[in-house]
Formats: sequence, structure tokens, C-alpha cells
Amino acid sequence: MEIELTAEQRAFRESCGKLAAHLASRWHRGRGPHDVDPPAPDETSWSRVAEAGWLAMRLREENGGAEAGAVDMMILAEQLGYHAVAAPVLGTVIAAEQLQSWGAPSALLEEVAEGARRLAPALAPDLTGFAGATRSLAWDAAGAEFAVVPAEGIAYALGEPVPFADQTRAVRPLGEPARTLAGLTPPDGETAARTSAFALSLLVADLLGTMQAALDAALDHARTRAQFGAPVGSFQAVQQILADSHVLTEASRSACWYAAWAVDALPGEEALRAARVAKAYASRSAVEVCENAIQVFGGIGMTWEAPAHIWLRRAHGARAAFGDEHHHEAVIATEFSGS
Amino acid sequence: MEIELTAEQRAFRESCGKLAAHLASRWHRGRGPHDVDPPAPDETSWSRVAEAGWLAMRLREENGGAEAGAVDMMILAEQLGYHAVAAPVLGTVIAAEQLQSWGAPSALLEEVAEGARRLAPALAPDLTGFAGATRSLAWDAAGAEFAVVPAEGIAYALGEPVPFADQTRAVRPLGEPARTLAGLTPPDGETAARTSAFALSLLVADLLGTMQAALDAALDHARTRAQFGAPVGSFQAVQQILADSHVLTEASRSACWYAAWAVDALPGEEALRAARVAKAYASRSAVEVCENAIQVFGGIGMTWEAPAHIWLRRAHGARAAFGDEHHHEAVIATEFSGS
Amino acid sequence: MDYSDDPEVAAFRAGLRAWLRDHLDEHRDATGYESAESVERTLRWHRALAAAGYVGLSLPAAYGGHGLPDLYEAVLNDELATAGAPPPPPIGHIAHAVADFASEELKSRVLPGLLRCTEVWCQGFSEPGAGSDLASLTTTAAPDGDRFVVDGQKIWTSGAMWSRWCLLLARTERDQPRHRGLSMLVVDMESPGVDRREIVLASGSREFAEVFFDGVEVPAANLVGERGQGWRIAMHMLSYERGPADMGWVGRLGRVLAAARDDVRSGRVPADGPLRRRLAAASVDLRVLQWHVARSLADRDPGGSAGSVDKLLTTRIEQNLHHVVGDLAGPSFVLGDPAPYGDYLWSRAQSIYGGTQQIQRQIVAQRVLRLPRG
Amino acid sequence: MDYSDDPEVAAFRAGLRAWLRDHLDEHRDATGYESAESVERTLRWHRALAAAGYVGLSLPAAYGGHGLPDLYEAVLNDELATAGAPPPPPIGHIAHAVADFASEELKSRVLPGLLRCTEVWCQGFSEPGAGSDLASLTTTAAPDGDRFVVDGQKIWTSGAMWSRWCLLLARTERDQPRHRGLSMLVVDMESPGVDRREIVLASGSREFAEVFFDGVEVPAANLVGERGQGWRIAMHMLSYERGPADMGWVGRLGRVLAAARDDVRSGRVPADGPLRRRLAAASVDLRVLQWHVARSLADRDPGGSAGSVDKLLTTRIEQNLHHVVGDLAGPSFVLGDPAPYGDYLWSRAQSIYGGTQQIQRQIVAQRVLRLPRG
Repeated sequence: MEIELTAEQRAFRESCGKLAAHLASRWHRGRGPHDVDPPAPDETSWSRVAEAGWLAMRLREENGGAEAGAVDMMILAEQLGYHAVAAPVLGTVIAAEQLQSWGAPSALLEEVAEGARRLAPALAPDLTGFAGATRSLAWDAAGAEFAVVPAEGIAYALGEPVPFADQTRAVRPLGEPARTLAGLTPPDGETAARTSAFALSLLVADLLGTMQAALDAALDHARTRAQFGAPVGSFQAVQQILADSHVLTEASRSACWYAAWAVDALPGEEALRAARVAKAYASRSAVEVCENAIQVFGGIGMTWEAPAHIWLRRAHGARAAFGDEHHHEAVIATEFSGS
Repeated sequence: MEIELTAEQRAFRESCGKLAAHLASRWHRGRGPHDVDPPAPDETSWSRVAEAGWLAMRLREENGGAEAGAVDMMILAEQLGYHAVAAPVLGTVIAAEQLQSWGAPSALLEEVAEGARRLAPALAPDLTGFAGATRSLAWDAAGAEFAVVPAEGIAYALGEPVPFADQTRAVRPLGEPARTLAGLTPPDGETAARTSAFALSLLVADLLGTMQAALDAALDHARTRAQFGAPVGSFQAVQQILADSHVLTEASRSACWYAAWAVDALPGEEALRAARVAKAYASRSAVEVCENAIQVFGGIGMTWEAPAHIWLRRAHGARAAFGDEHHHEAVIATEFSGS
Repeated sequence: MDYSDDPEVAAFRAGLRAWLRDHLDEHRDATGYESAESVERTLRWHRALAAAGYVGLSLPAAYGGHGLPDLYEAVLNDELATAGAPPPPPIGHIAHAVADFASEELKSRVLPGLLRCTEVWCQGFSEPGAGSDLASLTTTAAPDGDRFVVDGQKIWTSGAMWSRWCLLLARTERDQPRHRGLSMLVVDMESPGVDRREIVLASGSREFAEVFFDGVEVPAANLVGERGQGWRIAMHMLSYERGPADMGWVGRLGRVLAAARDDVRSGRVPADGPLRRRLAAASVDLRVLQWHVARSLADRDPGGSAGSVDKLLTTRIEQNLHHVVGDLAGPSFVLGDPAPYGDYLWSRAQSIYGGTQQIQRQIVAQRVLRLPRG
Repeated sequence: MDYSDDPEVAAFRAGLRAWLRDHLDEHRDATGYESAESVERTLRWHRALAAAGYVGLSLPAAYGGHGLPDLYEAVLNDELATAGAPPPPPIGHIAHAVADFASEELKSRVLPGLLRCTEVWCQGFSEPGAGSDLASLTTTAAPDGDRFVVDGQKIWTSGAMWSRWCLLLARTERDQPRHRGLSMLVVDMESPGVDRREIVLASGSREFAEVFFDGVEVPAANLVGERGQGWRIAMHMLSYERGPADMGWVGRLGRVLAAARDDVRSGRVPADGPLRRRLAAASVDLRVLQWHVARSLADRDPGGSAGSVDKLLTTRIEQNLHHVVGDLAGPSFVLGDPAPYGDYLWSRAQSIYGGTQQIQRQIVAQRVLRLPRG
């Protein structure tokens, strides 16, 4: 039993944090919804992402990757969430993971790993999982060329983004079939479960980073902003809220770590069960923590110019992607459906 | 629109409170479950109850009553709850109301009104409403001779009390048929609904009194008990809890008043709908307020000798009787069961 | 105990319903003070209400009001909300402050126009440094002969971008502590030195603005009440139209709930058992809130702290309702039409604006429940 | 990152399971310190565990312990809970206080008997006037030559009615402020001047007592550590077995949940969609709590405030679980067997004992999150 990050992983977290902060500094939410940057990164930013190896690291060696563990990917995803990075890293990584599980050609996966070909995953219209057929939506698809529906062997062109509460990610309808991908083979149940568990674990990490960012900013505000002649954070009523947020964040971190570890260490179905639990817990907690942060910020937190709503929106977006707490708890409840 | 108690009603509240406090002073919870008084009042206490007219006042004149409004009965029930009175006043009043709705003979009702004959209502085994058939339980049946199942025209003898969380009320299984009641006629739907609404409104009032008592005691404690060199109630974190309890109590009072008014003023089905809403709201709130009170009391509130658990137990008992919030919200939800 | 309308109230309600049947449709687009066009549409709605006799119901007839009990304001708010009409002009509390405290001269000068809805008014209370702590305001109105000179900054001023007049709470008495140094002034927003900056909310709403005052001159005759009386007037205002406005707000929440219920009943929105149950619980809450607001109106303690109880209850119920409605919407909560998400965001503001949930609880604990101060 | 057992731990776990298979059945009735008979049964269970080598796992071998890492204590608690066995003897924190602070002489005198479970021990910390404010204790142990004279009153002393020994926190230094004046003593409960009074809880449990000390003489050699060091030792104790005991508690909650799930799955208890969903949510909570406690154990900051985070989380989840289980039981929650209602009542005590939920949040806010003190 060794429940902690290695020194290497801590170093990786730091380097991820630096690049994530840099990417975030190039995206602006502006003065209002009319004024916000689209979530597609510019060429320079995207090449920084590719150079950092983020798109490649999880893939198998023959597909141009470094076979990184899900725990390493979790570390990356948490930093992307913490800095509310608008570049579609998770979408790309998840699309590549799915294609690899269907035995997609190495050439295509290598192009994705290098950042040369930009793909997004196709999800069901309610976003709760990978699309089984068409009439679906591409998620985290800013700047993507295609979304692949492996069951059909077709890569679809993408339409204009539909309005999405999360300003840092784009959701786009599938357009015309753009090319066919021959030779895809459905993964076995074990692999399919593991791929879903992997996607869920990344979203849990994104939620964790998001709630930690909201909490940290609320703490900063509480330490410095004075009301009634004392820092807001010295009031017991405010301390109670922030302590609860911290508890929810630490519990979500525990869930996130276990779920990420389980992706590579446990049988696929078990890993998926753990990921569902973690996604349910983190989805509920992230919204509560971000709402609490807005409460602590007070009026200023309700303005477009303050970052608080960006976190809340990202939390709601990541909560919906691959299923919210209600979706997963409904699945879990079917286990009790006896007589 | 005149949403307040009349001067007469306020005077009645005061007299009810005095007698309720007196009755409560004759019941002792002792040093533990082995030591608690049974909830059956002694003869003196029961004759005080009858002399006060509590058992008679709601009945029609021809049955020995004074045709009191449901609002007056609500005033009485709130005081019984406030003082956690162990005498089975509500059980008797509800049993009489039900029998009157079935056209029971005046002679019987007059005996009940005078306190000479002691009846309890027979409820379904899950306590959610009046019993339709046998194998049911008599509720608030301390000292009662019979419980009548009007649909069968049979008065059943009563067995020994079953363990019940609420120490101030007795629940007893129906025993052997003891006598038959001829000539009962089923009430029409309108009357049946109104009778149920009446029973619910009394339980809402009992819950309201109970939560007000728990809150008042917690406030007293918070004003006088010191910790860390200051009264417990001066800490913001404690103030937040007590303020929430006050809000829940006042909202429950609003629900209680409306539901009681509706019993005599609105069509039966509407009155029943209002009573369901009030019962759902007060059931949930009373438990929360009593739990909050225990939290404010701290360790002492967890002992048998402290009164806090008596209120919590009574809240749970009254919550279960005639259906808790889940029962009524399930009924309300059927209104939305479209396609 | 009687929850039914008296005959006069019933007649008023029936008349209002009939009027709405005939006139509401042409005013549904009166969406508030967000752009020049929406201001124009909104003022048209307000003037139509005024012309029909529905503005200033509880104000003295002498100044263009109707001299009716407060209850009528509540009925107005209730009926408009239930009909899905735009809200009535948000001027009742301003009008009451002027009617109850201003000089005869100022009343005659100000009230008739206010009640005819010829111009937009705003209310300058909040400040960036003050938050829930209104007594710590720092905007000054320095007395200087027959005028005051105003310097400072206000924030969260609703409608300020489009207002001709501002009822301003500012510090006139340097040597008085905290709330005893405040006074209330009517300020012409076209005066030199007034500057405004739109605030865009997270929901995209543009209703609010910051207002900057730089040496703005205000005639002494525009003082409402006495110098140093500003705090008292502000508290009077905040308590005054609480009840009636609450009734309107609850009516609006009722429409949100009814829409959700209709969506479920008709099958337009799929809802499983747990969601239906949560919707049922939300409808229980809302019904209780309606009864509570009705009792509050009857039982009101003007200037008291009962308003804090009502606000705590409303906020609790409203925030839960929006969680349920959001979950019912499922993916459409985050995808497509951004309006429901905006409404949800606004529900989060309910526990902040006008004193946070934490402050309201403290007010209840200390002023209603008489717990000792920490 | 690795959540699986090392081979040594796996072997220990397997051995323990095998032992439980053979021995648990004869000890299922070891229900704690509630009556003379239950004390006898419980001590028999403790002695069986000790004889099999499962008591004092993390204590030095020199005094009868086994010198293993703390993790083994957690595995022990986890396995006992999961198997539905009675808890291990609640002496780990007392043994650690003695082993880490007492003189060699006192250690040799006390530890072997403690670890063989020949007698019952209790821990005298709480006082009626102190509640969550441990530093304000008033029980005194006045130094007087080669002894201390103890006067005062303790409350919530678990097992005190049946204890031979008490580890007592008392004030020895009159002139030192608050927690610096406290010391830790081993007190013979059969000394003249010790009086005990049973506390019956609302649930009917008789586990606790009040203990009165009236001129009780304690040899100076029974002082644990230095004079004035009592607070430090107490904090060390409270932090020490937190993690392992948490693991056991979580395991017990897991059994409550599993029983409810089995009841529903088998149809023994009817559960509609909303209840099933709430049960699913409770199982999500509990699974996360298990993972959290495991991480906490690995990542533990001894003497730190992370324990407050764990307690807040556990309490939140436990109280919700008991609401769900109570609602599942329906009428049987209030009717019939009073044990489930007693368990529910005990869940309410979780947010009080050992520092209320409010105090724990304040500790987290001030010590972990570094928010300023009010």
C-alpha cells in the first residue's frame, strides 16, 4: 500500500501546472458573454500542448505514445481543471483512447499524438457516454476537425458550437460524414469498461482541480476582504462554509486517486464501478464547493468579470459529461433491484 | 383575509397550555427506558381532560359536542405537543371524528366526549392512514378499551403496547373482536377527505408544538451555558443553526394554520391536499429542528434524563402517524405521472 | 382565521385579471432595463399600469396614489406574477420613502412623475467596500450652503444606466458614528460629475451598474427627511415593500414550478421516480412559502426582522427549486438556451444580495431570538 | 500509487480471517461494558484476541506488544468490522500514551496487564463544565509530597462503572494558564474517594458514567510523563488511534449499508425508486469514505488537524446513512425493535462527542485553511 504521488509525479504536476497557467493566461473571459474568447487555442498554444507530450503520453508505444498510467493523466487533468484551461486536451486524449481501444491505425493515432490531427469524442446526445450511433454531439471539440463514431467507422465533420454553460469547452453537433475508417474492431467488454473508467477518471480530476481552484480563490478573498471591520474569513459562519468545502474537496481527491489507480490496476468492470462512484461524488461536491465559493465572494462573485462563475460553469459542464451523479447513482441503484 | 388568532382563541391557547403543562408535570421519563412512566394518564388527569371539554368540543351538538372549528383543535394540539403531554387526547378526538363521520350512535359518542368510554383510532399497519381492515394497529391508545374498525362495524379489544420510539404515546395491536357496532354508514368522499384532513392537521399542530418546545429549550440553553468563556448562543455557528430552526418552525406554523383553516373552509379534497402538504413539510422540519436542538445541547442532550430526546422521539412518532413526508410526497408526485 | 379575499379585494382582483386579459399580450416583452429598447418597452408597460390605476396603490391620493391598504400591492404582485406578466414598476419603496419623510415641496415635485412612470429611478445604497455592512458606507454628501456636494461610488445600482433620478444614501455628518451619519438625497443623474459603468452579471444580465459621483452638486431641497435620518429611512424602505414584493417573487417561482410540472406531466421532459419525488417536495416547499408569505403580510411587524425570516425561507426554497429544475432539464440545463442556467445563477445571488444568508441568520438570532452578540 | 496490500500485510490479513472463522462465533455476544455479564463476555473476547497476538500490534515488543506499523491496527479494525465481530479492546491510545511518555518503572508495571486485557481501563478527560473546551478542565491533582490528591468530576467516561484503572487528565499546576497546567495520571479506581454514577443515554445505552473524585490519593510514581505535559499527551492520544479506529467505524457503517442493501435486494424491505436512489447515493458516500480513510492512514500527519477533516466527513456520511436506513425501515423505524432507533440516536451524537461539528469546522478553518481567528 503506497497511497501517495511519487517524487516524479509531483514534479510532473508542477510542470503541468506551469503550462496550464500559461495556456489559461492566453484565454480571456472578457466583459460579458458577447466578449468571451472561444475555447479553441491558437496555433502556438496547441503546439505547446503537443510538445509537452500531453496528447501522446497515454497511448501505447506503437501508436507514438509513452504508455503513461491513468494516475499520471489524472495529475494532468487536475491541473487543467485548476487553471480552467480552454484547450481541448481531455477531449483529444479521450478520443484517442477510444480509437486505440477499437484498434485504429497507428498512423492516425500518431497524428493525433503529435497534435497534427485534431479529434473530439462523439458522445450521446445527453452527454452521458460515448455515442453508439449518429445524431450525437462532439464534446470538448474546440478546433477539432472530426469526431469519430467507431461503431460506424465514420469520422464526421463538426458543426458550429451549440451554446454550452461551460465557456472553456465547446460542444458541437456532428455534421456530414467526412471519411471512413476501415478495420476498426469493437473492444472486448473488459477493454470497453476500462476505456469508460479512464474517461470518467479524467473528468473526476478535472472536477477536483476546478473545486480546488474555487476554494483557493474563496480562501484568498476571505483572508483579505474586510466586512464589519474584520476579514470576512474570520467570521465563524464563513469558516463553517469553507471548512465544509475543504472536506468535500479532500474526499473528492481521495475518490479521484482511487479511481485513477483502479483504471490500470483492477479488472475493467471493477475499475468502472469505482469510476462511477468517484464521478457521482465529485460531480455533486464540485457544484457545492463552487456554489460555496460564490457565496463567500458575495456580490462580486456574481459578475462576469470575476472568475467564480467560470469555475461553477466548468463544474456543471464536467458534471454533465459522461454522466452526472443522478445518472451514475441510477446505474448503481439497479444493483439493488431485487424482486 | 384575517390571518391571525382571535382574542378568544389566544385565551383558549393559554388555558390549554396551563392544563397541558399540568398534565406533563405528572408524567416522568425517569432515569432510563426501564424507568419511564407509561403514557396512560391516571384517572384524575383524564377527568381533568374531559372536564376541560377537549374530547367533546369538536363533535356536533347532537353528539354532545360544541362544534369547534379545526383551528381551535389545532390550538389545543399545538399545546399538547409543546408540553409533550402523554395523555391520548389526539387519539380519542380522531377516533371520535371518524366514528361521527360514519354516523355512529350519539350515545357512544357522548360517552367518548365525557371521557367515560376510551377509544383509539385503528390505523393501517404502516400507520399511514385509517385501517381498512383488521391486522392493524391502534394509535395513541394508552388506556383505551377499544379500537373501532368502522368498515367492519367491529370494536376490537387491544393488546399490550408494542415498543414505540415515542415514549409519550402507545401503539397497540388489535386483539379479539369485543363488540359490534350496527348501523354505521360509510361517509361520502367529501366527508372522508375532510376527516383525513382533520387528523393530519392535528398531527401537524402536534409537530409544531414539539419543534417549538425543542427550539425554546435549545435557546434557553444557548443563552445560559458558557463554553470558551462565552455563552454558547453567542457563537455565530450556533446562531446559524438556531436561526434555521426558527425559520423552519415559522414556516411550519404557516402551513399548520392554513391546513387547519382549510379543514372547515375548503372542499374536502382541497383541504386534504393542503393537509398533505402541511404534514409533509412539518414532518421533515420537526425532525430537523429537534436534531438541531440536540446539537445545540451537546452531550447533555444525548442523555435519557435530558428532555431533548423526548421531543425528537415524539417528532418521529407524529411524523409516522398518518404518513411521513415521503408518503405524502409520493401521493403528490402521482399528480405529475403523465405519459 | 380566514384566508379568503374580502369582497373589495376580490373585486379588485377580478378587475385586474380582466384588465390583464385585455392588455397583457402587448406588454410581454417589457423585460426590464437592459437596453434602450427594453427600457422603452418597460416604461410603456409601467405607464399602461399607471394609466389603469395600478401604480401607487398604497400611496396617498393627494400625490397621485390610491390610498389603499398594503394588501392591494400584494394582490397586484401576486396576480402579475401568476399571469406571467412583467413585474410592476420597482418604485414602491422609493415612493414610500418620499411620501413618509420628504417635505411637502419635495413630495409635490417628485411623487406625481414617479407614479406616472415618466422616468426611470434607481436607488443608490450599496458600495464596493461595504457589502452586507450598510452602516459602513463612505460616499459623502458634504453640506455646502444650499447644496450638498457628493463624492464616492455606488455599486449594484439596478437600472442606473437608464435612470434620470437616484435616491442616494450618503454620509453627511462627519462627526457621527456609522449609521447615524447618513442622509437620503434625491440626485439628478444628469448632473455634471455623475458617471456610470455597466456591470455584466455571470448570467449575462445587464441590469446593474456602478455609479461614480465626483463633486456632484445636489440642492439642499432634495434632502429627504432630516440630516442623519438616512439609515432610518433606508430601513423603513427595506421593510416596506418586502411583503408585497415577496408575494410577486413567490408567484414567479410558482410559474417556474408549474412549467416544470407541466413538462413532466405531458411527457415533454422525461422524469424518473426520484426526480418526480424531488419535484413533489419542491412543490410542498413552494406551497408552504405561499402560505407563509400570506401570513407574514397579515402579521407584519413593520421595520422588524421578520423580513429576514422570510428571506431565509424564500432563498432556501428557491435555490432548491432551481437545483430540481436544472436536474429535470438534464443536458438542456447546460446545452442550448442559456436562460434557464441564467435563472439558476440568479438563484445563487438570492443568498447574497440584500444581506447574505449568514448575515440574515445572525439578524434572526440576535434580534428575533435574542441570542447574545459574540 | 498502490492500494493493494503488501505481501506481509496480506498474510496478516489472511491469518486474521482464518482465526476469526474459527473463533468469532463464540464471542459474538461481547457487547461492551453495559452489565457485569457483558463485561465478562467482553473481557473474554479481548483476552482471546490478546492470546492470539492481536492486541498491542503497534506497541513495542518489550512490553508485550508486537512492534508492527500502525497499518496493522487499521487492518485489524477493518477486518473485525467487516466480519461483524465486536471491536478490539479500546486501549490502543492509552497504551501509546503510556509507552511513549511514562517512566520505565510505570511502563513495566502497567503495560503488560493492559495488553493482556486482565482489567478494564477508562479515560478521564471530559468534564461537565468543559464540553468541547478541553483546556478549561477544573479537576485538580494537587501535588503533596510523593502523591497527588485528586478532587473534581469527570463525565462521559466510557466503561467507568467497570474499570479498575483510569488515565486521568487533571490540573496540577495552579499558576499555569489553561492547557499548560494539566498532567496525566494513572488512577486506581478502587481508591477511597472515587465514586461513579451511571449515565443512561437516550438510546438506552449504559456505556458511560460520571466519576467523582473526593480527596483521592495517587502515588507520584503514577504520573505519566512530566507535570504540565498532560495536554500534549492527550493530543497525541487523540490523534494516534484516530486512523485505525476510523477504519473500524467505517467498516461498521459498511455493514449497516450492506444489510440495508440486502434487505432491498431480497425484497424483505419494500423500497421505491426514490429510496433506492438515496441508498445508492449513501453507498457512493460510504465507498468514498473508505477510500478517504485509507488515504488518510497513508498520508497521516500525526498530531495535525487532518483528523478533524475525517471526522467531519464521517459524521456527515454517517448521519445521512442513518436517515436513509430509517426511511427504508419505514414504520419499523419507530415500531418494534428499538435497536435501529438507538443506532440512529447514536449517529446524532457523532456530531457532538470529541468536539462538535461546529468546533471541528473551526479547527479546519483556522489550523488547516489558515483563516484568521475571529
